[in-house]
Amino acid sequence: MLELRNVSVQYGSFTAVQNVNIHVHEGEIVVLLGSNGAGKSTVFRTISGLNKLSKGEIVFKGNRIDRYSPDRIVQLGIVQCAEGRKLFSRMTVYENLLMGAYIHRKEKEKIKQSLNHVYELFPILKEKRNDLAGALSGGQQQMLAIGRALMSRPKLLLLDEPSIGLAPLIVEQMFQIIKQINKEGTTILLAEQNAHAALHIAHKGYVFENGTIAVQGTSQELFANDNVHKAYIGT
Amino acid sequence: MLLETKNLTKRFGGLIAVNNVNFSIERGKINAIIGPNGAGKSTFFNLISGFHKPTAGQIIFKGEDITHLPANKRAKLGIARTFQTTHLFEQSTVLDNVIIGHRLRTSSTLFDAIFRTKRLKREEAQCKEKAMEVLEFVGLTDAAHKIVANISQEEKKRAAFALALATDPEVILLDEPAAGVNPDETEGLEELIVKMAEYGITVCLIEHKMQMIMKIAHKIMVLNYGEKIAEGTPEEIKNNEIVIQAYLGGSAIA
Amino acid sequence: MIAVLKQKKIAALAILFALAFPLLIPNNYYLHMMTLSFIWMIAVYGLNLLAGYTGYLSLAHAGFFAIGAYTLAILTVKAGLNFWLAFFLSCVISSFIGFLVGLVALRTKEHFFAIYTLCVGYIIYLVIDKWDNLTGGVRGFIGIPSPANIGPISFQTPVSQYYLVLFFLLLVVFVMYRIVYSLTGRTYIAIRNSEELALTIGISTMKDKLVSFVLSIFFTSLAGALYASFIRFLGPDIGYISVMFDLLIFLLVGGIGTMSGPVVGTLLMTSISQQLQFLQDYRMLIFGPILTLLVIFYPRGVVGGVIHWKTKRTENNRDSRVGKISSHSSNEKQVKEG
Amino acid sequence: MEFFIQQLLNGLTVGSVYSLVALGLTLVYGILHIPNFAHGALYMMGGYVTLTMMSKSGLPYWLAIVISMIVIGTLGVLLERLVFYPLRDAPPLHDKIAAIGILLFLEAFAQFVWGADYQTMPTPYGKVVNLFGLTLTAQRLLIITSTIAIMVLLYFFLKKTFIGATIIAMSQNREGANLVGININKVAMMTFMISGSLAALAASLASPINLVFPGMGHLVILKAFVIIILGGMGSVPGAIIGGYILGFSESLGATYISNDYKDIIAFVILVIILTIKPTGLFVRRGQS
Repeated sequence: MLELRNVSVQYGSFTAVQNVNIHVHEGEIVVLLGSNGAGKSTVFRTISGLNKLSKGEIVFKGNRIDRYSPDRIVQLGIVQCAEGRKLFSRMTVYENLLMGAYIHRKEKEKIKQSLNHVYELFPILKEKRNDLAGALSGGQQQMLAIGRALMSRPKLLLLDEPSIGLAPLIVEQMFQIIKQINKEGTTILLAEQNAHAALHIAHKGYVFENGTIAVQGTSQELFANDNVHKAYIGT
Repeated sequence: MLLETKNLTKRFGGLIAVNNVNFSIERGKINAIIGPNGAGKSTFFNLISGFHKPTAGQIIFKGEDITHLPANKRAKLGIARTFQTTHLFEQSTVLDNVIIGHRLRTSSTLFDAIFRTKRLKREEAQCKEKAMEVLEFVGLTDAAHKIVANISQEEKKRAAFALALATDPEVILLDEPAAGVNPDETEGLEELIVKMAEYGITVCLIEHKMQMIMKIAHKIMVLNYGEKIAEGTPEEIKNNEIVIQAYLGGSAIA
Repeated sequence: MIAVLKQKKIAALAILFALAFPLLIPNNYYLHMMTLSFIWMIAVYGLNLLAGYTGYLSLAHAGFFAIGAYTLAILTVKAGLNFWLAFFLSCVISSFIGFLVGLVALRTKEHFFAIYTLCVGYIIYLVIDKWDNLTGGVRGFIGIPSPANIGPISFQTPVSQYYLVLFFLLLVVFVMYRIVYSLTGRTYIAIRNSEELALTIGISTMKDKLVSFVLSIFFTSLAGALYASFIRFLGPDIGYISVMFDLLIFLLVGGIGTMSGPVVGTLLMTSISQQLQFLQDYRMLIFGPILTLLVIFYPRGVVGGVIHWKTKRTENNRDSRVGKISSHSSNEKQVKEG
Repeated sequence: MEFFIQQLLNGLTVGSVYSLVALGLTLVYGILHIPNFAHGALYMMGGYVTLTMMSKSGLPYWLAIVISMIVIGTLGVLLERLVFYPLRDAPPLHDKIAAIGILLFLEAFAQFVWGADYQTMPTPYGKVVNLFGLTLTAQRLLIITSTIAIMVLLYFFLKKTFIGATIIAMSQNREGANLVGININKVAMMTFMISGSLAALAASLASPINLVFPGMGHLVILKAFVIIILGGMGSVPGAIIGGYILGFSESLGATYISNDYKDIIAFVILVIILTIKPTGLFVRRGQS
């Protein structure tokens, strides 16, 4: 479905990502592991068109998309729930969700359905629908960010560190919800530092180190890999 | 102890970022602050270094109340800090960046500059000497004349350390010193931090890389939602149930 | 080191040329234009100290140029003071007003600072324009004396005035040079780079910003006072925003934050102005777009561009040299990083 | 009392014009985070285009205003494309200087085309109306009512339509907006279009009372800056409220203090605000 071929990204003279190959099949959950600054977010930003790549190509459903603008990529069905959430903090929860459905703005019925779906996944958002996004707790903001991304009915959802800053109970909940979203038919590419939890729900993973992929394999393989265990799970 | 906070609290509007924290930085040791993102670590640092004014509580440095001192005066007393992202002047050489770090120990004025007095010459030499000294300490002597824009991320981190060290600090606050640095380079920075402590400079750091903290810290404080939930040696922290729950995540229990 | 020597050589040549200029080109018109350019250069150096080195873009400097000029006019003509005393006082008074403005202005940053100083500049213009008892308002201020004799030296001829202004210019450049290449200058650059970082390394930023602001105004008002005694007629227009923009263009074309930028930019732009004289009031039709295009495509300015090119070249040379000597170790490092 | 109310009405008139100008300025600031120093020049150009449409083409006042709004809006879009867009990643100093360059050019252009003279703009609404015992010219009434009408329209556009909401969304989080599929270039152009049109409208409404001349934008833009600092940079309601506050202060100040110094009032307010709060009033957290 999505394929990154020999992708390199450069910030000035600094190479943030080098020669990365990633393959995501339809219906999968794929996780990118790695510490802060290993290049995961850069890959995400590049897929979404926020960064331009310096080498390689990105192919989505057979079309090269690496020269597309971010809004066009959203229209193709690749939606990112970015690190730092990037909410509209002085809009209400409801307005944020509505903006998420921007590309379907002419289809009122569709928006309504998506809205109900998001409210089902995250009942708290329904409860708080008239509160300002900026007034929500960290966990609620994260849910809103995911909810907003779902409003556009993505085919491929990019989730950048959904567990960051969340209390443990909520982290678990979050991963359950991600699993559910995937079951309902959305392919998911996930970036995480919380390797343990992420590998539990993922089909396969890539471990980033210093801007390149150090290890890759199915979840089981990665679990069994000693180096991965040591470096990213920490026991 | 060298620096102590008493019931330190910071509110932003309705949000309590730091809640009633009592913490002491022990002289000559490596003190670490850990906690999940958004736990209030950075705010705590900003309170100690003078960038935020506390809502309540006190900060005591060597027995002196510094709660209301501005950042630059705290630096003069011997509290240095680094930032998560380095703010170095990219278009200038490493040496030129670091020289200014010793400015606070000099007293030459505009008058000295215009008339190029003996004092200025002496102090300029002194600053340069200090800069070379700290660059050697952090292992950047070879890179002294390189333009900052052309050195690696890790070298930039070292340069930022050097700049902080040039102020002749008693305590140095390091804000995620190893963020954005490769695993093998992290080890180098670890060694450098240990070296600082051995040299007699008290270290206090925020870090996400747990392995590193567990290896080098003498004392750890854990913050969660702005509150101190634990404090102790790495061993104690590793085995603390509350910490495991709050920090390492639900999956760690399972 | 070689680069520094080369710079000194160029500077010495430039000074020699400036000294010989009246002999080389004994034309009163050119002499007049050159003297006027020197005056602008002094003002641009003032702006450069603040905007280029300390990082605060003041839009009030034309106002302070005008304050310097009008104070000299008022003190000599209305108060009847001795010329040189008035000259000195006009710089001091302007600097003091600048000090008061700076106390508030320097608490603000970036946009706020620019907007605030723009407003200050406009207030200065309004006051000069409206307070006609003192300033002559729109009618202008006439009869300002030329510089008084110092001992046997008189400043009645264009040539002597040229040398007088040149003297002040060299003085300002000298002082600028001393400041920029001292701990004080480094302090200013540190503030421009990051005020937050400057604070954490113990720099009392407010104090340093204030000193640089006042000094910058001192230079600019000095230029104003020279202007008053050279042109000997003043209108409120010299405090108007368009003069501010002239100063900015000169600085930007030459290279903001460089030592020789003000000289290069002013000479270049005033000579282009000469070519475009037929446009008169409409020269901004050309200059406005130049300013905008410059910022978009060549923000370093002439001198800044040259310096950038040179540092890049020496950096490359150094790298290749280091590479040859210790190619082994650098290879090793690359492997590690890759 | 009657006199006082008369002054309030004057304040309402002046404040309306200020609010319109400040609205455009604050919208652009919200989207691009640049203080558009050239906004006053757009205002000036708006006055001239309306005047020219009326005098040269003989168009009626209203039609001339509409054309002027379109022309100046398009000019705004051009500036965004040609100048501010290429500078989007440049240091903050650059876009300010570039805006100044545009300002210089437009002023010289106006002087070149229309001359430096002060010109009057005729209006079909010159007669005096009596309203509840108060006398005012129909033009003033027109300024107040049409400004309020435009503000209501703008409110509905921003709050109730998807397209309008994209402006708000982008001003709150640029990347967030991009990531929900909003084309941020289009939004930026649209914002400049609105901003320019509002400036043209303000100038066209105010010109029959004031005059048209190349420097007519100077004071207005400075005051608009004071207003958006007063009301919060980037805030739409702030620009409206701030505009009226300044309008009232000026008309009361002109009556009770001195007519000569009423223009200084704005700057006094600015000095007071920035002395107390160097980052301006109503700075909100979480605005990126």
